[in-house]
Amino acid sequence: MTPQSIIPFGSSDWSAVVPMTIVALSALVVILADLTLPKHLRRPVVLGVAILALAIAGVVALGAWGHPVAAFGGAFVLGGFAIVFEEIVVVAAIFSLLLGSTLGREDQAGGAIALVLWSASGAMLMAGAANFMTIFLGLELLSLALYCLCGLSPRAGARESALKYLILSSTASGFLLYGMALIFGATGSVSLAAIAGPTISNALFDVGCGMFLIGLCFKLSLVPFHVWTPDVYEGAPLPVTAFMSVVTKAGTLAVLARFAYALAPLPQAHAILAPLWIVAAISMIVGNVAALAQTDIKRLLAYSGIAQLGYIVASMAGTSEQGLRYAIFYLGAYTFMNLGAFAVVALLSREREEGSRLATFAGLGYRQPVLAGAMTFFLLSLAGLPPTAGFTGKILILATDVNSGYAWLAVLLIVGTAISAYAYFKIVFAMYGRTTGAEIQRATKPASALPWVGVAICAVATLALGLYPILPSDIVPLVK
Amino acid sequence: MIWALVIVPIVAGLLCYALPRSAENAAKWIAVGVSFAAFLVVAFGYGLPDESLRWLQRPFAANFHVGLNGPGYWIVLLLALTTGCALMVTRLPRGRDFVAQMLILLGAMTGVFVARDLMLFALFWDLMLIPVFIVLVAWSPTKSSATAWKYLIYNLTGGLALLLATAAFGIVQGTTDVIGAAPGSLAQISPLWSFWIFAGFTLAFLIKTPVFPFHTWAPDTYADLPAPMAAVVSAVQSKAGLYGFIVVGSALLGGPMHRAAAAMIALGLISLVYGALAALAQDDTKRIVAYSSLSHLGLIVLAVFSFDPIAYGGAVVYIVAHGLFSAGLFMTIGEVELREDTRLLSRLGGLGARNPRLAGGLTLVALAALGLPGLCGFAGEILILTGLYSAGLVWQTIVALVPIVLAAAYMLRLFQGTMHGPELADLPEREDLSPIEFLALAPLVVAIVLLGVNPGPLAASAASHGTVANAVARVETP
Amino acid sequence: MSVELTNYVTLSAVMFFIGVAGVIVRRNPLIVLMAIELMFNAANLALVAFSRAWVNNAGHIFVFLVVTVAAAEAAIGLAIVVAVFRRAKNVDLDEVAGMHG
Amino acid sequence: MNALLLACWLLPLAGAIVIWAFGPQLRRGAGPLGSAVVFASLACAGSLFSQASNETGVGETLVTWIPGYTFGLRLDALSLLWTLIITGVGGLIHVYSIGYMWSDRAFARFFAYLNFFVFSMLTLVLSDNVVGLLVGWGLVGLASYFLIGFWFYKPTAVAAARKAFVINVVGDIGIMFAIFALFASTGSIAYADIFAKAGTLPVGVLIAVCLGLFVGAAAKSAQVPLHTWLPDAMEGPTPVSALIHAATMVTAGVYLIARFAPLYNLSPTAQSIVAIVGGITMLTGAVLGIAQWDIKRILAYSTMSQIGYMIMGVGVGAYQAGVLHFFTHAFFKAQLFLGAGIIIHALNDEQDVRKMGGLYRRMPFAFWAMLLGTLAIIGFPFFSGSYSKDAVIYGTLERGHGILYVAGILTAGITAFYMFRMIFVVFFGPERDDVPDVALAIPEAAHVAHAEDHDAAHAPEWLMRLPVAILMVPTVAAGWLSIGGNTSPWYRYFGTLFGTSENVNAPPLPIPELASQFIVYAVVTVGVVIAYLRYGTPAALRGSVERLRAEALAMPVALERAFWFDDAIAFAIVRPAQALGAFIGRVLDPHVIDAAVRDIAWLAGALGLVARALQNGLVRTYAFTIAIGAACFIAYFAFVGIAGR
Repeated sequence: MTPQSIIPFGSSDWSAVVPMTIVALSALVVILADLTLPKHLRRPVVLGVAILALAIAGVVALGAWGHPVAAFGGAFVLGGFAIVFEEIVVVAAIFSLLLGSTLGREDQAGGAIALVLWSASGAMLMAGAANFMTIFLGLELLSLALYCLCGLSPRAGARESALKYLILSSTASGFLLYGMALIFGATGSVSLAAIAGPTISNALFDVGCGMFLIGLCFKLSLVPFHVWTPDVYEGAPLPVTAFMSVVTKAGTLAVLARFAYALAPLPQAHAILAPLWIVAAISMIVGNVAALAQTDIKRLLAYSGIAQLGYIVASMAGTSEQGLRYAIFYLGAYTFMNLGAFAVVALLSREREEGSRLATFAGLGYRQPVLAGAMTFFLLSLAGLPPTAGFTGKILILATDVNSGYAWLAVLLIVGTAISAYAYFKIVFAMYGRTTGAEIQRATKPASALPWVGVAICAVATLALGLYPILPSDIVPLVK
Repeated sequence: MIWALVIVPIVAGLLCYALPRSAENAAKWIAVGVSFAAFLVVAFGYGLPDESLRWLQRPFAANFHVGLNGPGYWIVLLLALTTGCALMVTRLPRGRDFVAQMLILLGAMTGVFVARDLMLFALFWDLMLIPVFIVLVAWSPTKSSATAWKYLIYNLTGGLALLLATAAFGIVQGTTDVIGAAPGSLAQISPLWSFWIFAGFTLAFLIKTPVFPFHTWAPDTYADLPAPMAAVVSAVQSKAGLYGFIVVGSALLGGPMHRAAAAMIALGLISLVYGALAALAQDDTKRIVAYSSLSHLGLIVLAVFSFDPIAYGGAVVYIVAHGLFSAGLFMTIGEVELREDTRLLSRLGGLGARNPRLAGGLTLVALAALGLPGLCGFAGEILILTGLYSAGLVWQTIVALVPIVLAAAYMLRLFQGTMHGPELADLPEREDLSPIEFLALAPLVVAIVLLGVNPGPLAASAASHGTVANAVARVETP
Repeated sequence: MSVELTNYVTLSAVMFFIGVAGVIVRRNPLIVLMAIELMFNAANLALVAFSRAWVNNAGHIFVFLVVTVAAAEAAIGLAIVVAVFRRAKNVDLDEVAGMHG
Repeated sequence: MNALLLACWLLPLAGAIVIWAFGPQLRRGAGPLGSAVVFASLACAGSLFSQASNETGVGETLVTWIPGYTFGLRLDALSLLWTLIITGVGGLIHVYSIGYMWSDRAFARFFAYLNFFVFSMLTLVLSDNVVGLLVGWGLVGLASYFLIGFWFYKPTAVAAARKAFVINVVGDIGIMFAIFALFASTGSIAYADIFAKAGTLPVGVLIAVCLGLFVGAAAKSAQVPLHTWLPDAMEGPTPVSALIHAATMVTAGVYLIARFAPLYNLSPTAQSIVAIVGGITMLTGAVLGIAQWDIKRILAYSTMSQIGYMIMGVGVGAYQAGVLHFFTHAFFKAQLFLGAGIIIHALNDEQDVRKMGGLYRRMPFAFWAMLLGTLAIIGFPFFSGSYSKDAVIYGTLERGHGILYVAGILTAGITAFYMFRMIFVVFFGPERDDVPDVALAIPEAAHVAHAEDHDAAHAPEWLMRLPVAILMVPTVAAGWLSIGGNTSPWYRYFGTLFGTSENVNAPPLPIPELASQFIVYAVVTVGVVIAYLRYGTPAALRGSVERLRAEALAMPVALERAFWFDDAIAFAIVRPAQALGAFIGRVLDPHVIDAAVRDIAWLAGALGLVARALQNGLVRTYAFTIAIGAACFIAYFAFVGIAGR
C-alpha cells in the first residue's frame, strides 16, 4: 500500500475552469443588477447579462478544442469530450432562459436566473470532472440550485416537486457518495483514472461501483430509479423542467461516460456495466409504456425522457468509441427536439396556466398551423421518424449496438420506439383531430414571444442534424 | 434535378400553409401545377445522371444518392400522374391543408422510389407515413380515428423493422449506397446476418403492400382516407413494399430471398384468394377496392418470388397498372360519394342513366381492374403468370387463375351495383362529372389503354436495373 | 483491542442503511432530512477510515467538502420544508402527493 | 404495312369511338355510320380474298412486349371466312338494327357497342397469336356484356350480363393456362411458331393445352356445363342475339378448335373429350328447347344445340364439316332471330309464344322468314342446314363415334319437333294476345316496360325487312358450296389447313353417306309429324289455350329448372364463395386477425395505466422503489464481487 498523491494544487492550468467560472460569477452580476436596476430595465438586462455570459463561456470553452487543459491536478479536464458537454449545457441554459417568462414571480426573476446560472456551472463542472470530489461538487451544485428552482412558482405543484426532488435526489446522492467512498477504499484514490488500477478488495470495489451507478442512474432517471421524474417535471416551472431535462442528463452522462470508459479496460468491466445496459433496456420499454397513458405534456416528456436516456445509455453498450460518439450525438439531438417541444408548450402557456395539458393542444393544427407543424416535427424526431435528428441518431445507435454485439438492445430499442410513437402521436392526434368549432376559435396569446426563437432554432437544428449529422471527432473521455 | 422532384413538392406543401385559409382553389391549382410539372420532368428525365451527396461516413457510408431509372422511374411517373389527377378532383373542407399534405406525400413518396441509398430509402419510407396519418386524423369520418391508429401501428412497426434492418445492413456491408449497384460489386453477407436483415425488410414490405396476414389496416385506411389521397396511397404507397422486394430483396439479399420463396409464395397465394373472396362480400365500395388490392398485390408477390425474368417484367407492369386502375377506382368512387353522400352498394344503384360520363369512367377502370384483355391489368397479369408457369410453379399458376374469375364477379358487382339497375328515388340527383373532373380521369384512362397495348418498356425496365439478372443468377448458382 | 478498518466500514454501512431505512419509513420530513444526513455521514466515516488506512489525505479533504455540501443541503431542505408545510397543521410527507400517475 | 388489312381491323373501332364520342351530335346518323364502317370492313376483307384464301394468307406484325410476345395480324383462309361472316352478316344486322332500335333513346350507344363488337371479333380472328386471340376473346365478352345489359335499368338484364361475363372469364382462364403451357414449351405465342413445334410437345402438355383451350371454347360457345349464360343473354336486344349470341361470337369456340387443329390432331384424347362435350351439349340444348315458352329462349337453346353439332364436328376432326355448319348456321340463325325480332317489335316486346298465335295472317313476311330458317335448321333437304348437319353427323360415324352419330340423328329429330312446335304455336291457331296470363299459366311477368324509352317515331319497314330478305338467299343456298364432297369448292377452299387427324381409326363404314342422309331425313320427318300432331292439327289449334295451359302446368321440373345447372353452380360455387367472403369480411378480419393486433395495443395501453397506478405520488413509495432497485444492484455486485474473480 503506497500512499497515492493528494491533489497537487500547484500544477493547475486555470484556463480549464474559466468558462465555468464566468457562468458562476455572472450569477453574482445578475443578482447585483437585479437589486440595483430600475424595475422596467431589470428583466431585459438581467436576461441579457445571463445569456451573454453563457454565450461567452461557450465560446471560451471552444478555445480549448484540440489542446486539452487540466486544472486541480487533473481533477478537472477540459478537452474535446468535456467541451461538447459544456456546449450542450450552455445551449440548454440559454434556451431555458428564453422560455423564462414563467420563471417565478417578477421580483424573483433575478434570483431565479442566478440559480439557473449556478446550476449550469455545476453541470459544466461535472462535464470536465475526472475526480470523485469534483464530480460530487458539481453534482451538488447542480442539484442544490435546482431544488430551489423547482419551488420557484406560485403553482401548487412547484413546492411539492421541490420537496420530492430534494428528498429523493439527496438519497441518491447518498448512494453515490457512499459508492465513491467504497471505491476510494478499494483503490486508495479519488481519481477516476485510478479505478482501472489495482484494488485491495474486489467486493468493496464492485459494491462501490454498484452504488455509484445507482446514484448516476437516479440522475439519469433510468428505471427503476426514475420515480421522481414525472412528478418533479410536472410540478417544476416549465423553463426549469426544460433545463433539468437536458442539463442534469448532460452532466451525469459525462460522468457516466468517463466512469464507464475508465472501467472498460478491466476484465470484469463487462460484468460491472451489465446492469447499466439492462436498466437502459428496461427504461426504453417502461418509459414509453408509461408515457402512453399520460395526459400532461410535461409528464409525457418526462416519461419519454426516461426512454430517450435509455437509448443514449444503450448506445454506450460495448463501450466503443463509436458508441460514445453516437451517444453524444443523440444527446445533442435530444437537446434540440426536447427543448423545442418545451418551447412550444411555453408558447401555449398563459399567465397562470401552463400550456402542458393535452387539451390545450386540441385543434392547434387549425389555430396555429406553424406552431402545430413545429410540434409535430419535434415529436417526429422524438419518435425517431425522418427527416430529423432523432431518426439519424436512432439509426446510428442501432448500428453501433448491432456492431458491438448488443443486437438485443437494438431490438428492444425498436420495440420501445414503436410504443413511444403512440404516446407522441397522441399529441399529433389532438392537434389535427376533429375538434369543435369553439376549440378552433380559441386564441391563445403567449406570455412572451421569446420562445419562438427557441422553436425556430430547435427546428432548424433538428432538421440539420438529421440531414447532416455532425459527429464530434475528439471525444476521448479521459486524458491519460 | 432529381432532388428537386423530392424537395419542391415538400416545400410547396409547407408554403401552402402560408396562403390564406380561404385560398383553397389557389392552393389546389398550384398543387396540380407542381404535380404535372413533376410529371413532365420525370417523363423527359429518364436516365438523368444520379445525384449524390455524402451523408455519413461512419459507422457506414451513406449518401444522399438519388437516381431516376429502372422500375422506380415508372412508379415515380405514375405517382406524379395520379397525384396530379387526384388533386384535380379534390373537393374537401379545409382544402388548403389537405392539398399541402398531398404535396408533402408526393415529395416523400418520390423520395422512396428515387433513393439509391438504403438509409435514404428508409428515411423516405418512414416520412411517407406522416401525411397519411395526419390526413387520417384530420379528415376522419368518425371522431375516434381508430383507423389512423391502426394505420400507424402496422406501418410504424414495419418502418422500424426496416430501420433496424437498414442499420444492420449498413454495419455488415459497410455502406448503404447499394440500390441499383452492379451485381457482384457487394461483399457477401453471412447467411445468419442476411437472414435477419432480410426478415426486417420483409416485415416492412409485407405490411406496406399489404400481404396476408398483415393486411387488416388497409381496408379501413382506404375506406377512411379522402378519395384523392386513397387514390394516391393505394396507387403508389402500397407499391413501395413490392418495389422494395425487387430492388432490395432480390438485388441485394438474393440468398435469404430465395430461401423464403416458398413461404412468401404461400402468403402471396393466400392474399390473392383471400382478398378476392373478401371483396365479393363487402358492401362498402371502397373496401371492395381495398380487398381487391390485397388480391392483386398478392399476385405481384408471387411474381417477385418466382425469380423469373418475365414475371419480373410483369411485376413492374402490374405495379404501374394497379396504380392506374386503383387510383381511377378510388377517384370515381370518390365522385360517387360526393354526389350521393354514400358509397354503400346497398344504397346505390342506377346512377348510369344520369351520369353517363361517370359510368363510363368507372367502367373502364373497373374493367382494367378485372383484367380485361387489352387493358393494362391484363398485360401485367398474363406476363406474371406466364413467368410463374415458366418458372415451374404450375399449381401456383392454376390457383392464381381462380381469382381472375372472382375479380370479374366483384368488380362487376361494384360497377353494376352503383351504375346499373333501376334508378333509386332516395338518391339525390346530381350533375354528371364536370369537364374538369372528366379531364382528371382522362390521363389515367389513356395510360390504362396505352399500357395495355404495349407494356414493353416497363417490362424491360425490370431487367435494365440489374435486379433480375442478380436474382436469377443467384437462383442458378445457389 | 484496537479498532480495525473493518469495524469502521461495518459501522458506516450500518449507519448508511439506517439512513436509507429512515428515508423509506419516516413520514416526518425533518426526520427524513436527518436520515439523509446520516447517509452522508456514513460515507464520511468510511472516507475518513479509508483515508487513514491508505495514509492518503484525499479522503479527509473529501469529507470537508461533503460536510459543507451537507450543510447547504440541510439549509435548503429546511427552507423547502417550511415553504411546503407553512400552512399545514402537522408535518407529514404522505400529505404531499398532489401529483401522481 | 398492309393498309387494307389494318383498315379491315380498325375501321369498326374507329366507328365505335366516333359514335361513342359524338353520339348526341350524330343522333340517328349513328346507325348508317355504324353500318357503313362494317361494310367498308367487309369490302377490305373481300378485296383481300384472293391473297388471303390460302394457308399462309397475309400478315402484319404490330408490337412486341417481350421476346416471344409479338403481336400481329394474319388473314388466312380460316380467319377470312370468319371475317366475311362477321362483317357481312354483321353489316346486315347493323342495318336491321337501325329499324329495330329506331325509337330507343340510346340509339347511338347501341351502334357504338355493335361496332365495338365487330372490332373485337375481328381482333379475335385476325390475331396471328394466341394472346391476341385472348384479347379479342375478352373484348367480345365485354361487347356481349355491354349488349346483354344494354337496357341496364332492367335488373334481369344486369344479372344476365354479369353472369355471361363471369362465365366467359372462366373460359378466359382456360385459354390463359394453355398460353402459359405453350409459351413455356415453345417460347412463343405466335401460331406459326407453336404449330411448327407442335410435334415436339410432350403428350401431357398437349392434352393440358387442348383442354385449356377447350374450357375457353366451352364457355364462349355455351357448352355444357358452362352454357347457362346463353339463354339469359336473350335479355339483350334481338339484333344482338342474332349477331353475337347466334351468328358470330358464340361460334368462336369452333374457330378456336379449328385454329388449333394442328394440336388437336395430335391428341385423340382431347379430341374425344371435345366431341363428347359437344354431343352432350347438342342433345341437352335440343331437349331444353322443347320446354321453352320465350321465342328467343327457344332460339337460344337451338343455338346451343347447333353449336354442339359444330363442336362435335371439329372435335372428331371433321373440321370442314364443323366449320360448314358454322357457316350455314350463321345465316339461318340470324334469319330466325331477325324474323323473331320483327314479331317481337310488332307485338311491343312480347316474347312469350303463348301470347302469340295466328300471326301467319298478320305478318306473312315474318312467317316466311321464320319458315325458311326453320327448314334450314332442321336440315330439310336442299336447304343449307341439311348439307352441313349431315356432314357433321356423318363425320362422327366416319371417325368411329357411333354413339355420337346416333345422338346426332336423334337431336336432328328433336330439333325438327321443337322448331315446328314454335312455328305452329306462333303462326297458327287463334291470336292469344288478349288472353289473360292466368289462363295460360304465365307467372307474373318480370318485365320492366321500357315504353318510356321509346318515342312515337317509327322506322321505315324496309330497314328491318331488307336484311332478312337478303339473308333468305344464303339460308337456302349456302350449303350448296359443299355439294360434291371432298372435291367441292368448300373443301378445296381449306386445302390442307387443318391437316389430318390422328383420330381416324379407320373403322369399317357400316352405312354409306347417302343412306345416312336418308336416315336423318326420316327422323326429321318424324319430328315434324309429331309436332304437327301435337300442335298443328285443326283440333289442336282450336284448343290451343287449354292445351298450352295444361302443358305449362305439367312441365317436368327437370326441364323447368333446365336440368338444375344454374342451381348446381349456385350451390357448389357461387354461394360458398360468397359465404366465405362474408366470413372473412365479418369474422376473420375484424375478430381474429385485427383483434390480435388490437389486443397487443390494448395490452400496451393497460400496462401504461398500471405504470400510472404505481406512480402513486408518495415520496416514501418512491424511496422504497429506489431502495429495491438499489438492493438488486447491490446484490448483483456483491455476487459479482464474490463470484467474479
